Amino acid sequence: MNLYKFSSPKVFYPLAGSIFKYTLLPSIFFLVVGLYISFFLAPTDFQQGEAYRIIFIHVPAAWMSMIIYMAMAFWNIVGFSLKSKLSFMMSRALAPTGAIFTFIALITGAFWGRPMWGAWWVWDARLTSELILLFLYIGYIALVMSFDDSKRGERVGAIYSIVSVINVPIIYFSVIWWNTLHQGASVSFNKAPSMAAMIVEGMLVMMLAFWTYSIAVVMLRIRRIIVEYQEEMLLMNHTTEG
Amino acid sequence: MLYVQGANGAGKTTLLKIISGVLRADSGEVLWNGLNIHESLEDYRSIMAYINHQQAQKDELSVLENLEITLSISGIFEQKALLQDALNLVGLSQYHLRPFRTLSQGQKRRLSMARLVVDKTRPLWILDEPFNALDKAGIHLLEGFMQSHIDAGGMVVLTSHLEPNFSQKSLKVLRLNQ
Amino acid sequence: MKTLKILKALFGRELKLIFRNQSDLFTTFFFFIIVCSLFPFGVKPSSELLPQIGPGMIWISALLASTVSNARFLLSDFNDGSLEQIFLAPIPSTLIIYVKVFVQWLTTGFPLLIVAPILSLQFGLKYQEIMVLMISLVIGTPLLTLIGALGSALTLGGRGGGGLVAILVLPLYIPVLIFGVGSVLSYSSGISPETSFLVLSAILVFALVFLPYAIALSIKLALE
Amino acid sequence: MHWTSLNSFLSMGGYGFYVWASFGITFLSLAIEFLLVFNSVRNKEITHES
Repeated sequence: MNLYKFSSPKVFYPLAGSIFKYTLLPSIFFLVVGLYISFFLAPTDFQQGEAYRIIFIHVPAAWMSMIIYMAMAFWNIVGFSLKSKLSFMMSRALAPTGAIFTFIALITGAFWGRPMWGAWWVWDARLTSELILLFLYIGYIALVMSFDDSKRGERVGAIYSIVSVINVPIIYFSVIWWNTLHQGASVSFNKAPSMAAMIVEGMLVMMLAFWTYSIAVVMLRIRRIIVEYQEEMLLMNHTTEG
Repeated sequence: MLYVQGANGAGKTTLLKIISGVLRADSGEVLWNGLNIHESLEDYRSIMAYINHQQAQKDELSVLENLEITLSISGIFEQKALLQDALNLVGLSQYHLRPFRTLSQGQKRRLSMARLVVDKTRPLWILDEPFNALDKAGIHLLEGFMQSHIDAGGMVVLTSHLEPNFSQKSLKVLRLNQ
Repeated sequence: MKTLKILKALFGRELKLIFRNQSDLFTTFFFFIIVCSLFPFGVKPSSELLPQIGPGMIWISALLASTVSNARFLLSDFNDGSLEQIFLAPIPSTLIIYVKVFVQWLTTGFPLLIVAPILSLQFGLKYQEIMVLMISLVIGTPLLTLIGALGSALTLGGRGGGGLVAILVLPLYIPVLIFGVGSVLSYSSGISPETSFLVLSAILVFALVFLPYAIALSIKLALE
Repeated sequence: MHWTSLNSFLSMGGYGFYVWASFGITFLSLAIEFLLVFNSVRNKEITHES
């Protein structure tokens, strides 16, 4: 089978439509199962009580936010090395969804932190990295949008995404180092309570739900990007005639 | 001499950018002596001069400084006297110490011509709308420079709205349509 | 040989332009001093608190000053077309970046190093702390210039403007800020600042090797 | 099943506000994102066909 065939936006357009159809229902299914596990099967935690149930969305959302940013950088590297338009579009389609998961991870982190530590926000490595990640997403999206020529915007954004993805682990470790320096609040998400198998399963199912949801919505968005691209080309040909 | 003509937006400037190696073509390649120019871009750049419709001169610097800097960045180091000669030739002899911003549009354009006078050792000239903003005398002068460059075995690629006014034997006109 | 001569000419050009346009030179310099002097008004200027927050305030002022100056780093050359002519020079484009970034650091980063010790006195830092802060600034300010140059290159030809450069660049500055301030804080609490210096230097080397390619690529995209 | 009544389920051992706010914001933002994208795609496709 020739995979290159799908790297053309026009060919990919109908494929994106069918991927959307085949991921939307599974995502709803996983969501229902995930919610059922998080509220009915997972036991109450001895230390944190019921508030810990927030991690069933917090942790998968945080994973998604990181994975999507890495996936964007991956597609952009593919885009530059194979000179494929579609890869850059893929990255652009991923960005808003990644930003939303980052936002969710931050909000749920605050809602978890408030009853657990008595503070809405602590400057621990993971929350801080999530915050910076949100800034990076916003930077990428704003950068791409600042160009009228979407092809150029995607490429310029790609450079930013590749450079800044290296920055995420650096920030993560520098905040850890920074916190050891202050010897301050040493509470962190790393000290998770004894994780029952059911809790891990719940998070994994939620993760699957978020994955399939992301694929579905990204496929939808890439269809819009492809249509917009076609419109842009038409418009350009039109203005040059006049 | 390749004389590129076409309506606004037909892709004249894009073509020149591709030829000069600023832009890579979506498909196809530009060959110089049988080699893709992107293979040895630095060599290619030292045999061609590309002047686009922007002035590419700094307002803060004097005319002579601008000329000297433009040339030395493109790899040509000449004595000041020779640069002054070139300025005399394009009619800017009185202006060499004036800041660039005080020149008129036509005079600014003439400064780009002065660059070509010194640059004549480079076989390939790529000129985007070189006649813009020039008066009749200026156009005549520039045509003269190009003709003698061609006669000396050089090449010129240019875009213009004007009708070509050169000896037919070395002239090729390319019309770009949609 | 020819390459060197071209680079020298480019270096001379950049310096000449900056000294003809002295307002740019002074803006960054005084912006840094003014921002630094504003911070004590935002907190209780007590002799216990100021030495603690001093290094952070000086570093943050340096970040902001760098953002302000780098927003316009490549813009005027881009707008009048001379950036294109410079990139047509028969030399590798990363060398051009090195020269331009070096001059940019020399005229916007280096002046900060001169006033930083005086400003540190305003915050009541001790002599050794000032030394540590200076070393961190010497390693850190070239990094700020490099990252800022990337921000400037990325936004060429878009509708973003200076605000967008700040949004892009400030998050990337954070590790520099953390280790820059961390060096002084760790020294004050009795830990050797060596770790921070090493990490900062490692990031600097990494950035020096890879960022010029990213900057050159962004500029090429803008020139298309 | 460790919930004795609907009320105990809703109160989440006293953490009801935090838990329900988290889940609520999450699914609200995902639903809004989905609807926005879905509508924009449908609008695009309709204008494209006509």
